[in-house]
Amino acid sequence: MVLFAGIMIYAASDLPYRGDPDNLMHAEESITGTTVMGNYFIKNAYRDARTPNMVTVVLGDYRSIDTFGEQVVIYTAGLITLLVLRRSRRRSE
Amino acid sequence: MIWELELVIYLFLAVSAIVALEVRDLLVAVVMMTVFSFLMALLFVAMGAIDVGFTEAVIGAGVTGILFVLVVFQTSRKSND
Amino acid sequence: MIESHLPAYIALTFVLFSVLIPAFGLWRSELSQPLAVIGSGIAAAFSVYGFLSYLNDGALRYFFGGWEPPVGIEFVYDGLSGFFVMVINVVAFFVLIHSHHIGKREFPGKEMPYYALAMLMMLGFNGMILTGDLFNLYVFLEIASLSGYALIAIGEKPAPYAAFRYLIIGTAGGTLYLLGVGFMYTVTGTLNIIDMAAMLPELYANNAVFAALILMIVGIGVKAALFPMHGWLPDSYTYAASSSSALIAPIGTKVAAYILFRIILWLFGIEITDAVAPITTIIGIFAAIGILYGSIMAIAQSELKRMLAYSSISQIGYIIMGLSLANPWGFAGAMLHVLNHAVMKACLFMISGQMRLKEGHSDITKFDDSYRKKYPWTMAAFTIAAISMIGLPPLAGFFSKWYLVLGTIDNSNWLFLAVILISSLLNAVYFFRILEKVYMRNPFKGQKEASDATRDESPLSMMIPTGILAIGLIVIGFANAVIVSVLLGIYPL
Amino acid sequence: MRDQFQSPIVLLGARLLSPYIMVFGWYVIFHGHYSPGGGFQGGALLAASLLLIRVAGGSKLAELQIQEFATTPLAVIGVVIYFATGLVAMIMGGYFLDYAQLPIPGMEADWLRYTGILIIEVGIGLAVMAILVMIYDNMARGEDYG
Amino acid sequence: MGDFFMGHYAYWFTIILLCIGLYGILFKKNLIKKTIGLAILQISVVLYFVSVASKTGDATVTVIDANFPVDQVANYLNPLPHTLMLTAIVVGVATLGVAFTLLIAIYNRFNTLDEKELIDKFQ
Repeated sequence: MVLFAGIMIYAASDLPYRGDPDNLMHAEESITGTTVMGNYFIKNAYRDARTPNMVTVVLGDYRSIDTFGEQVVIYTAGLITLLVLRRSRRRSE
Repeated sequence: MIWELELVIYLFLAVSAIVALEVRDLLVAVVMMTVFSFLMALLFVAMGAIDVGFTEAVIGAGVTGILFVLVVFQTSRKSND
Repeated sequence: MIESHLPAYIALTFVLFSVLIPAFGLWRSELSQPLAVIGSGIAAAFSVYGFLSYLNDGALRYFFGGWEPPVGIEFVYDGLSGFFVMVINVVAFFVLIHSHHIGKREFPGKEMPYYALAMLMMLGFNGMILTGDLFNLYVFLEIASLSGYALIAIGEKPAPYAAFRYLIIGTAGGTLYLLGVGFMYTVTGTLNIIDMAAMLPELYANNAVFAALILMIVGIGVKAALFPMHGWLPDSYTYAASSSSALIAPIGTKVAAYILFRIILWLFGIEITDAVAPITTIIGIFAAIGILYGSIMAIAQSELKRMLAYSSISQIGYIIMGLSLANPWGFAGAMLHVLNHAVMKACLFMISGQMRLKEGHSDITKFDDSYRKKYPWTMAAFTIAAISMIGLPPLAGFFSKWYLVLGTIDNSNWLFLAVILISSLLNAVYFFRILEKVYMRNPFKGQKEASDATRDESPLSMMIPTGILAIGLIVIGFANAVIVSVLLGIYPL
Repeated sequence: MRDQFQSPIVLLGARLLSPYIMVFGWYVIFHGHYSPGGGFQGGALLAASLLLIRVAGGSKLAELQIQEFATTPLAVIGVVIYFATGLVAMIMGGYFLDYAQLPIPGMEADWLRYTGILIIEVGIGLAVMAILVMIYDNMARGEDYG
Repeated sequence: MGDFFMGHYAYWFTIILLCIGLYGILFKKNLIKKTIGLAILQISVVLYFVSVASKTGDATVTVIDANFPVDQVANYLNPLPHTLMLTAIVVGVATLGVAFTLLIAIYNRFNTLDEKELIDKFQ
């Protein structure tokens, strides 16, 4: 655990300043020239889906397979309670 | 980003997390866990993530709290550490 | 048309059947198992077809929602993912056929959620392999591991406790992985693997990247049962129902190993991985310790399933060792060993399930030579799989170890070479112990004579999958040159 | 939950509060485009309104509201809504979950996406509600082992 | 130095919370305590993601307002980590549900939730 704390502090010492708008994740263009996701979403969310809430657009459209997986996770959890705790009564018995 | 507010919430978060882990009565631990979730939701809103704060308040503090209480009632309430 | 949608079809088949099974299962519970077999059969057919068309046409990228990769999420169907998807789907198909009678005996009345969760677990594993997005990988990882915990929790009396320990360790690992993804996202600003791999050479001096690498390796290593993080595995595999352990043992750790391959070789690349500290060497040393530890612990066990579980720890060590060698021969050996070990372990766990069905136990000390008369075909399949596990030619297990040995010689890494040879001897010790009990005359007095026993073979629905996998081992052994030539084409450097 | 003594005041409060939470849950689902919220939060609120009655009034009263065997089909329906939306888009010639390909006449691509997001949010809401209630029910009845 | 502190104090507190959660997982013997530690660990990771999404200056929440043009991205917070964390929270709840299910099953069979007693009952 001390090791874990050490690694974390080591990592945090080199993370970019929090909230710095010049951060790479907030930048206009990445160092290899591809689109940066965060800004693309801010600029195009309303144009693409006519929805003011960007989080909803990202959740429901751009990264919809994530959301689908999330729904499947919840569905899995429900089935697990069914599997571990319940035993269906057979009619034949 | 009101950093004084955030600092206060951080301190409360740490305290409630330690209390939730150290207290012997599990029901108290569960209540402290709910307090932890709610403070966390407050912190998310203070950081501007209203969606995440809303979700954390509803799911983390609400539904998880109910399920935690249910588990404590279904099993034992005492803890040895 | 069908080729361009293939990655999505493979995953969506499992979603479709995981929804269909509850829909039909509420009405007639006994339909669940055939539906699961059909679902995994379709997916296996898709994945075999996909791998063949990959050999002709090359890699394929599938954009969900029609958004281009840095913005949207993609599925990448290249050689490595195609190979893994093919292996796990085909093995799962046979295991699900085999589970018909086990299901009736070990978890009666729970078929519907059981097979739905088996489908969901396969969805998770396929998604983990195919996805090209780090956060999406986390989501699929959680699907697969949640259903894995549930499948383990079904079984003997201590099974839920074993599953709970796995849950705590596995979820902590998943959370550490997510933290690693967070570091990577903060530094690079993207989540797509291909996009990120292009950026990393300019950022490799960053501390956060190094910490993210360690967090990811630890998080995934928990799932892969890499040596110091293997504590959950023996209990889980021993207490779980036989069909669960037959389904999870060949597939689960392999998929985690795949993620390690993907992260180290494709995302970071060897140079960046070793830039700050010699990560690959450290992983290799842990893998070597794991190989020896697993083999020695397996000798000490008297329960067949627990012995196989420890043997799994040792075999996953071979695969990770092939990764740490980081040369084409080691890579090919590791890939071939993924295929072999999936088939061998599935075969062996299926046989232990048959023993539990017929005898009511799988305790090695109670094995005697009457088994040879009672279950001739089962024991023949067991012999083939065991010999292949030890690594005698011309069976499949020999060739993967051979290529690993070539890899160590190529790196002139004599320590690993010695480890591979020693562990082969240890493997021989613990498998020949069983073979001796079954085929030699029993030295104890008062035991049943072999001639007394009548033939009492397992049902056909169990015998056919086991037999096919055992024959498959021989075929892989003879066809190894072809497979390796394909695998060498996948190697990224 | 084990037999606790029942307090009429708590039950009255829960019964008074529950419909409003439910209405708010539906509002959150359908208004997720314009304000924070969406399928998960709305579904969790719906589930909370049902769980409130279950906690306060015990399982007998709750059976009147939504019966236990109904939760699994509801969950399946929720997943199917999402899955079918994606599949229809795929059959119409797009990628999976490409809402711009949905076969609704007279709509531009952006409004189609708007509609598609709404459909899947309803699916998510249903599934989350049904499953949280299902988890509670199964846990409250304990395990029938042995 | 003050600049460095302002840029990093959120990370340090997140690390403290992560360590508290990890301590609960590793050293607590009661299984419900372990579950609480797991929940703390998960929520702390969410906190990390949310704190890196923030921007200094007058950036507002992620709902588009006509007063703030979307052309200037500094007007809005980064929506992507928020979205990811919605998913992660729900995944965390699903994990906790499964953990509770297993806890009830364990208590039903062994009548205890203490790790030492459980290991004693195995032998």
